[in-house]
Amino acid sequence: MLDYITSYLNSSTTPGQAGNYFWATVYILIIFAGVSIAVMAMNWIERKALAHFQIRLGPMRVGPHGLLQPIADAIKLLTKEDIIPDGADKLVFWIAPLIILCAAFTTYIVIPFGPTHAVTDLNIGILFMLGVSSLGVLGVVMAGWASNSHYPLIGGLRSSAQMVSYEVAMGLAVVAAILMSSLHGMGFYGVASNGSATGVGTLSMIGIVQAQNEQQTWFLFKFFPLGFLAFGIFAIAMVAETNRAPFDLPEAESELTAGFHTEYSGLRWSLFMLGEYAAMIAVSSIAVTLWMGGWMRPFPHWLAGDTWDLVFSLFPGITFLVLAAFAFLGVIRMPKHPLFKIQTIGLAGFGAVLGLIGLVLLLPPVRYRILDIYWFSAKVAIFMYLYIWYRATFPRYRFDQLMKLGWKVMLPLALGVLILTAILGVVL
Amino acid sequence: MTPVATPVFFYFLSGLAVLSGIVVITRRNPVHSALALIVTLLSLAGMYLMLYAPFVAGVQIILYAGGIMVLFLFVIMLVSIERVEREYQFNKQWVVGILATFLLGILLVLGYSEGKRVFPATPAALPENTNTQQIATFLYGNYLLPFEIASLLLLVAIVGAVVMAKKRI
Amino acid sequence: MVPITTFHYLVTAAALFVLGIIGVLTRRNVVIILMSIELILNAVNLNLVAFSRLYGLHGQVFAIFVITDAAAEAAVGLGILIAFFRNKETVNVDEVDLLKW
Amino acid sequence: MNPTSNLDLDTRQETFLDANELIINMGPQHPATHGVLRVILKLDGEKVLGTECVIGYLHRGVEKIAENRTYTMFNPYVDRMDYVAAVSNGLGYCEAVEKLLNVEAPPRAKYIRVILTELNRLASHQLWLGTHALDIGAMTPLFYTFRDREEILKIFEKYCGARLTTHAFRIGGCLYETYDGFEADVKKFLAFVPPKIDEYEELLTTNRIWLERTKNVGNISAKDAIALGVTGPVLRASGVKWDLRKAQPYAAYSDFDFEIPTGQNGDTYDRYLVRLAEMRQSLRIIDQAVNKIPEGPIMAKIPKVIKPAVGEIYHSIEAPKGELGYFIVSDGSTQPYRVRVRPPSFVNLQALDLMVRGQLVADVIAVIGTLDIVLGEVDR
Repeated sequence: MLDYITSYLNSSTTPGQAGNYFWATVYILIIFAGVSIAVMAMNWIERKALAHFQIRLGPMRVGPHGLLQPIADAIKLLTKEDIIPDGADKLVFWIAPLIILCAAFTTYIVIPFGPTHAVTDLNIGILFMLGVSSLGVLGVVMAGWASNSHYPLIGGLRSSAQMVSYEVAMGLAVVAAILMSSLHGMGFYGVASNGSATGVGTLSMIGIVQAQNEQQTWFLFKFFPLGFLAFGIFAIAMVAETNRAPFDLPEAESELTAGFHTEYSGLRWSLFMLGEYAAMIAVSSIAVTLWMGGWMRPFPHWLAGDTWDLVFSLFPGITFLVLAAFAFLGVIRMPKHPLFKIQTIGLAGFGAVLGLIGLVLLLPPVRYRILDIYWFSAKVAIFMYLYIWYRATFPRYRFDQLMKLGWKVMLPLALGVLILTAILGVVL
Repeated sequence: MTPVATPVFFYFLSGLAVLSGIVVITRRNPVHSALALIVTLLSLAGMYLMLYAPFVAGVQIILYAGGIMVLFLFVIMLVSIERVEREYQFNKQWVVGILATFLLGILLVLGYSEGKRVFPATPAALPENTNTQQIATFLYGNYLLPFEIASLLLLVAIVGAVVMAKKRI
Repeated sequence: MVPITTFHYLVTAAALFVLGIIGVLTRRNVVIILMSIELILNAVNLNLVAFSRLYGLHGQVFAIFVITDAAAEAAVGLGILIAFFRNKETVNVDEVDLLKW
Repeated sequence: MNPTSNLDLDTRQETFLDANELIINMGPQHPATHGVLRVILKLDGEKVLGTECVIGYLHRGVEKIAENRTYTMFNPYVDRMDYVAAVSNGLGYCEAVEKLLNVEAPPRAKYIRVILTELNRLASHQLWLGTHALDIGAMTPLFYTFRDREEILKIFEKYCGARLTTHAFRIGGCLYETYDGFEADVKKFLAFVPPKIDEYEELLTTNRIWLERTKNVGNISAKDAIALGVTGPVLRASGVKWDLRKAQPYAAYSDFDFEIPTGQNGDTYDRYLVRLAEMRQSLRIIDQAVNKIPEGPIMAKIPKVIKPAVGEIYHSIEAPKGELGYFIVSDGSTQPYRVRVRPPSFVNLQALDLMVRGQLVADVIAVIGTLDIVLGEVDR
């Protein structure tokens, strides 16, 4: 058993490619659990961060600093009465949240958390991701239609138009990144001057990260303004794609009450939320993979060498230790009152668990094993924070302005970036 | 990587495709038809993967399931379907239509089963890993003119759709 | 189990093709007729891709062209449908009895 | 109630895709209608073809109640009309009755009234800004404005014990002398708030999305505004320099030096700027008032039983939302024969249809927000 695991850990390919179904299943389960936990954590962090943007405290009652709030929310949502409106189309109403959820979770099978840490490495990886994530539109449209109510219908129509329009700009930005993966000082595409395969672009997610590794740059900085522009277009389009502020028109609370999920409640509503947050993480993962070097640590070439490897490998453990320190700081700042005893103990226990994880992550075999996953998650976390930041700062776009931005600004810009990238790739 | 348990997946996917194809043409409610059509499209994408055509599968998912079907759903929502749903769903020649079509189907199957002798027994070696590159070479090499014509067709379709749908431009 | 050959794919494609033609010939609702046309095109695509397994990639390239055509066809078809609905308040194809209005 | 009376539904207009027109009920239960306003929208896709406001969901018959209460007893009721600017309501009513009685409040009382009323104008505008921004999707300003409004409410609470429906003034002056440290509190507030107003501006004024959402949205020309009887910041944003505090000074407003901010285009953005400028002007007035507040009595000599002579009076003040007028008819008894309130929100709400026709659903929300209506006042 142990031999089997260690032999697997030393393999150099993803389980899907190796045809190793056992490990692929394990990976799928791990990803499913991990994403669910990440969504819950994101829920808590978003509420806390948003509260602190807005000079509030956010959840404080359930558990120390509201740490158990997501769990309490989940229990509340699961035990709520499941209402299907009388005039609704029951079948479609029932299927819509499942479509959104499946679309969001299916994308994860090609996300590379590390060179071998992906369920599989499809050679159409990025195409697959864009395609499957675009299926989420169907769920939104169906939810809006099936509710048989005006506000959800408008929400559904809005979001379908929005997601379809922004997919175009998003796709073009992605194509720019794919082009960059082929441009390695090679003249024309596919014609490698030295006969190696590096002149060929790739659609595989792992391949794109490896191309960034080979070219010793994140695509964010490739052809300086171009990579940046393409990334910017993608970063804006992905916010629109996931219906988050400032592009949250489909669920604009002040206009359409709640948009396409107005009539949903309880479990089904929570499925929508789960799908939305999972989709946020998924598109952020695409952005990280395409432009920010995926699982690579910062400066893998500039700060190369054993010393730097050691320094960077300490990051995961230190992160957890810092988190634990914050938890213990919270313990110290807890009111010294018998009422807060259980909360204080709970927070201390939480801090101890975090600290323990941090210490485990500092052990040599573990810390090298965990490195790629850590850096990937850290980069995704930046995007998650940006999502919260946008939400706290921006007003909401109006529908026609959103369309104007999508078609008249982003699309020409993305086309220009794509053409310039192609030209530069041939010239340079 | 070679497909595994091909028969199981093939029968599953083809069964799903055909069953939901039947649902498409029998439902009273167009939205249910559209749902079934999406299932058909996705199972066809699965079959393309089994046929070593991953790029076509990806395009199928993006364009068909994510694009065209959204267009369909959009239009179904714009036209009110309540009245149509209550009307008789089939036209008057449905018996003749079904008979003729079944004859056509039998003809097709007969043709294929005869053709089995003509088809090469061993499949051509399709390099799966460079599938996308090879399609690109074909598209921008051998098929460059058809490719340009297709783009022209799309342009015409865009203009046409706008002209049709909007009374005053 | 019998190994899956090209013939199996072709029969599936034929079944979808037949279903699509039945839809086109018998239904009154234009939306469903358009969907049936999509079924037919998909059956053709499956045929093309199945043959490309035997004869090389040309079939797949052609399948991509067919998908492009399907997109154009859906756009124009649905445009006509909207124009039709606007004038006649119906989507039944046997009520299309005017060439010009 | 015929919900679609003036919405000529049969005329089919040239519309996007000529899809079916949609009739949508916005409210009375809707997060962005500021209470229980019900707006029936006739939509073409997203475009508004017409609106109709259905009001009365918060009707409490305030004017009728007045006929069965003595003048003094009715005083607290007016606080419940525009509950976010209760002090202004009280001021208008007290001054109207004083005019009817031919008495005048003593100068110190007038100064206290000005300070509290202007503080209330600030509070009202802050509440407006927060909710308006929230309607347009900016969540954060709401919490900022509530934080700062809290300071005003604290002053109110210290002064008269109530935070929202203050009942601060009595007929003939004020009941309460200022508490110890009132002036210090107000001065502290004066120093505290200007940077906060800059903070709101930082979040919104130059925000591109905010500009796009508010510029050229809900335009109303000066001519239309005057024709509809629109008053207050909405009128001033259209370029009409009309402020009752200057035009027919009441309380102690003639003693102070302040400006009337106006806009040019009469769009939502101008109304936003005008209100922000008004907040600054209010601070100026408070600053002057608190610095030269005279000593003296705070209550005029009025009879124990208020029995005005037969007659009628119309007195109006510049409430935060516009002209708030009281028309009181006295039959010589202890109870008014008739009280009619001219609420600014009610009159301003008339402009809604004109302002949103041809715009989008999202603009309806922005315009309802920018009109700054309070349903308690609209329905009374």
